[in-house]
Amino acid sequence: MLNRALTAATLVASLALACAAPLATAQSQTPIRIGIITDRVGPAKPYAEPVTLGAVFAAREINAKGGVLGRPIELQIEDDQGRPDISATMARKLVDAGAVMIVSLSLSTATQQAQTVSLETKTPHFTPSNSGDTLTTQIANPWFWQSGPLGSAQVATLLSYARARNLKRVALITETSALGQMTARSFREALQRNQIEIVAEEVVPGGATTAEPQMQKIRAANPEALFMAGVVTPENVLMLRAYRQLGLKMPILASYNMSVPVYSSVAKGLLDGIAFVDAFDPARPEAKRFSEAFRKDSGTEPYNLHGYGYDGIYLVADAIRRAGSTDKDKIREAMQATRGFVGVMGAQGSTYGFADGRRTGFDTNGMVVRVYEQDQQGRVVHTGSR
Amino acid sequence: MKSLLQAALVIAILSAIGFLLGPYHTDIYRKLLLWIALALSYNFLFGVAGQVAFSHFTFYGVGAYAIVILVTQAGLPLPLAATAGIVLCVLLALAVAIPATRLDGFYLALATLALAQLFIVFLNEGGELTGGSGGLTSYRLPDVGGITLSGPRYTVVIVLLVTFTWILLARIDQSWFGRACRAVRDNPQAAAAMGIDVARTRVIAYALTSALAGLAGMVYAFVDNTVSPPIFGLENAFLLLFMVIIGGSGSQIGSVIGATVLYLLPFVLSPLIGHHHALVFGVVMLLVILAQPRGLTGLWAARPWRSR
Amino acid sequence: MQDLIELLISATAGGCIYALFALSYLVVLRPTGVINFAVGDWGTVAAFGGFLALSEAALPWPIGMAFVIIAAFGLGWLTERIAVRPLVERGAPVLAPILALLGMLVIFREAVSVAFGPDPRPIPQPFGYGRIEFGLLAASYQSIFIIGITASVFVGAWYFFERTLAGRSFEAVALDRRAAALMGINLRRVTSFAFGAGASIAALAALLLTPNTSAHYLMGIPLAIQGFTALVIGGVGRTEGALVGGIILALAEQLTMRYVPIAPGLVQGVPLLLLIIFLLVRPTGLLAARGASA
Amino acid sequence: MNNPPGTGSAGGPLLAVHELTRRFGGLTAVAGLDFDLHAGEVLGLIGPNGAGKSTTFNMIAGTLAPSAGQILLQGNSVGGLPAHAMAARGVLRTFQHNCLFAGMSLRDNVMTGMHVGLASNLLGVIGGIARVRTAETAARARADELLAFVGLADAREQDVATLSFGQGRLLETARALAGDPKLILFDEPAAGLAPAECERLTDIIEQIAARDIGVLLIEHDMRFLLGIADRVVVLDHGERIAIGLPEAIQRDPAVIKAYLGSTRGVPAAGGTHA
Repeated sequence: MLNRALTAATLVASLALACAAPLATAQSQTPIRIGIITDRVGPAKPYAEPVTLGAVFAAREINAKGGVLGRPIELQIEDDQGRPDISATMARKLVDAGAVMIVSLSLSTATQQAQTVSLETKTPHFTPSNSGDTLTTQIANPWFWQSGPLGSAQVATLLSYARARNLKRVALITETSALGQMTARSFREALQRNQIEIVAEEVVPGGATTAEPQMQKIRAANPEALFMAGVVTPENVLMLRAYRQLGLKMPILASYNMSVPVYSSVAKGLLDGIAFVDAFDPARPEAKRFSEAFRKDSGTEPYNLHGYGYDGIYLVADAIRRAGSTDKDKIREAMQATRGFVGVMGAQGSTYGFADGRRTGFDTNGMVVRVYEQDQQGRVVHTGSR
Repeated sequence: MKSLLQAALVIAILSAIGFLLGPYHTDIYRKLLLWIALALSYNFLFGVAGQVAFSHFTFYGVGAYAIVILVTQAGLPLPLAATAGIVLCVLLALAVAIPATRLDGFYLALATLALAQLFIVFLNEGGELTGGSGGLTSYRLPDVGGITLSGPRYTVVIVLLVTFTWILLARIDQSWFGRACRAVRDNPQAAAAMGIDVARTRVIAYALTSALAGLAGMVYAFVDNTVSPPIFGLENAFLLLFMVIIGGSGSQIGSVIGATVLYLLPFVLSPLIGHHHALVFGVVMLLVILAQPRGLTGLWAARPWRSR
Repeated sequence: MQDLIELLISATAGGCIYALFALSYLVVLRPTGVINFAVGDWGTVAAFGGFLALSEAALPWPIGMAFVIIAAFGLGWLTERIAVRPLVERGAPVLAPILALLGMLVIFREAVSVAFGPDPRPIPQPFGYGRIEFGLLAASYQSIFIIGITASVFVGAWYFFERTLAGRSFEAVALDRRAAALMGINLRRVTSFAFGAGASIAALAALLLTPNTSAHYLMGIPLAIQGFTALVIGGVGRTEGALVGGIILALAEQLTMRYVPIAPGLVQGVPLLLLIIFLLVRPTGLLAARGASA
Repeated sequence: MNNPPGTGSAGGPLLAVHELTRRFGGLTAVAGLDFDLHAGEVLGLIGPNGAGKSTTFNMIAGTLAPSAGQILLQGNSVGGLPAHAMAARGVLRTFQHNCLFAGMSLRDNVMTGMHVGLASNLLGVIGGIARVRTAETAARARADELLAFVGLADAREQDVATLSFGQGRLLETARALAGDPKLILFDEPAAGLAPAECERLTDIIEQIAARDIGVLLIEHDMRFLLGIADRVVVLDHGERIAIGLPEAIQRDPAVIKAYLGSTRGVPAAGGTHA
């Protein structure tokens, strides 16, 4: 029996070694390698795909303008399948391959696990798209930054927008994905801090076929407004449908997930009047320029998710430029020193920056509120969280 | 004596690899070994004892969370925490298996399907205890006997886990208990007529393999020093089932091959064909079963050029 | 009170979806003994078929629906030819086709993801968002539509299995394949028909559901699990077991959601717990097969 | 080996059945059945279809619990014990349709039959202690012996799928013997066998009885049964209508009436043992 074990062991060993084929990296004009971890087959795929496209476009643009420090940027894109353990494996792969920076565009939990690698290997690690509040609080990792719109900033923006309504009693609904849960937690905490009573808090489980029981409870609790923290489209559609079906009338204040354009087709007829947070103001000059350039390049219309990836790569490139070298320590310092970086995302005039040792870079005052007009995302009606 | 020597040799070779590989390949290697450990024990449950259960990753998670919580939050010493974790796995396994294995058919499958989902709900709603959807992180393995087990040394721990699992299951498989399990799988009625207590055999097989999954989970907890709910869900449970099937259910070497092929497939294919690797996975799976329901080891046994 | 009735109707409609998936399992299980976990992904493929027929081509609902259901019959037939027949004819153990169908499940899902991308796609509402309110009665048109269609499918299935010769031949095949062959029943034809019909039923269920949710490439597995659960709750012995099981499951889910006063995240665990307890108390399912006690 | 009825070779009977009754709903399948069986005796149980033979068989094998009455094994009440407990007490059986363990070799099939004798603490197995290894080695040798006894020694490494139906029946017999039986129950052992195979089986059953093991047969093949049984119990509608030597049974008018439902005599016991 141990003979077979021996055979098996040899087999595993030879396969492991076969996969260890070294990555030849010697090139004439050595590019600066930036590693990207994305999700190509897992649950984050619908979001990771456009963000990655935006990142790839940004790298092409930067290289067309002569690159960074006179060297081109090379993106090494790895697929973590939306699985946290593989995300950490991919982070190691990127570090081994000589990436000076890891950019995570996958699930929040995957980014979390990849952080154990960036912390251990002292590699700058950045996510321009994850919005979970806990990424920078659960693990004290000085090598990690986040510039996605945090759940706490989203709810602050919504509350600022609704200040005139003087909300006292509201309902909160979400679904069971990790990010949906994290976002709901941020919402809950902010509402409690503002002494707004949550009279009904509901969860629609993944794969549900209806949200009517949850919406009935909300109807029975009769709140002044409904906060939607869900981030998974089919479940969000169920909520909207039940809202409409049960004849609910209170205003809906939704997380930035509702800014994804797919709702215009899958929730047709259900969207009119919904207020949602967005980090994208189409009227902002930088955003306009980006949209035009992207459209010209790929023939498709970009939206906010593309913008996150685009800004992410520009922000990283900027830090490397200021670091003046590809030394990881210097890049870390330069990342932390980022102030007033202007991207395409955010309200007019808002910038990214990691002031006061913070590692969350989205301008807390830089989000906007937009309202659906029929099935189309309308103009910006409110800016900032003050 | 000879078998002891062979075991030592296997451990030495597998550990030596751990010292030769770079960080990336070490990481793949460690996680592959963990998948192999899981596939071996799941193979015993599914392939040998014939029970369809979806709770293997639940016990993997129970082990992982238990040791982290007991060491970091309850402050127990490591050996005590590990023992308590195993006891917890066995108790939970008995609570599920004693009622569910009285019955034939797919009731265990359904009960464990429900258990697996319930466990994820528990992890997400566990508050401070489980860290909710973000899980637990920022902890370290305490030193064992004054030795810091990190880097390649931790790979040795994983190698020990895999060889322990292999030897234990191989011994059991070739004993009266292994024969009883196979008999129960093939024909419960005939097995009972041989004096085999069918329910008891099923319960022991389920509890034993669940405890082994829990043990593997404890080792996993310190690989990335992070535990979070997505690892322990149904997706991975299905993947594990596929691994055992592809390799050839009922065969230990088949489980090793199945786990190796399916775990490495995306790493090899992803750079070549991008996200289509999941489609290739399905096609490979179908073709292997169509060619030989006993998986890759069955294909090897039935190879046409075989000399008779 | 109106709330309760409204919820009962909507839960019954949800239960009908589960029941149809359970029936899809059952139609295949009866003559072949094969548990086909790919039912959910038959639904996925059909949902995207519905997207093409109803959203893209904008066919009228009855025509588009008929088109998708007929195409799904072909899909089921093809599934059987590819993943089941070669194994059955070689005398492979019954687990082999179950596993091969798991492979088909992955292929269906990934093929849809490659062809349509990761974003959900809309299926139009046959009746808009219309709603009846009449005294205590309150319900959406869609719910009533779902319940009506499901009821007629089950009446048809019941009639087929209990009253027609062809349906009886399903039963005969289930009892003893060799004896059935001796009786002159064409095993191949029965098996092909079972898979075709199973896929058509799954397609119907998907077309009834997706106007509420949207077509999504990951939608299959939850539906397969819920349908399987409904099947086991109801018991595999009787056709109406699938319906009863589906409705009980949906009622348990939705009534606990609505009325059990515990933390919202934990409420979803209650039906799972009930399920485990139910299995312990009543392991053969709610409706035992006739003659099973002898 | 031909012990006269009622006198055991060593004191009381091996198996005694008293007032054994089994009801299914309103239907009484077996009603107040009485008989006993001695070590080394071959007892045949016959009757027309639906007479209650299989029900009786299953109650003694432990797959059905009696509704009333007693089953005594060496004086101890064993009625209602589950099948595996009956096997542990030395009551082993064969199946009408062979129930072999597929995917195992012949030897492993026979070794599975030794479960009761081999089962020990699992920790000993895991630890690979000497006692466990010795027991395994001994069991393997004994399995080979039993395979030789039924004439399958050459095929011992083969998979059971390679066996013919008749060989399967022989393997089942060896497997039942592996459990150190006091009593073996044969469920229609001659069904589906060719005449030569029948003869071979008759021979083996006689040798088994010669080892002081009790044999209970239910059988349709009268020629086979009457040729081998020491005594015969005849059932009809769940009741015993006759018991006695085969020759007497063949002439019993009640048996002729019930069993054949006609005026033709019971076919004479033929074959090798007439």
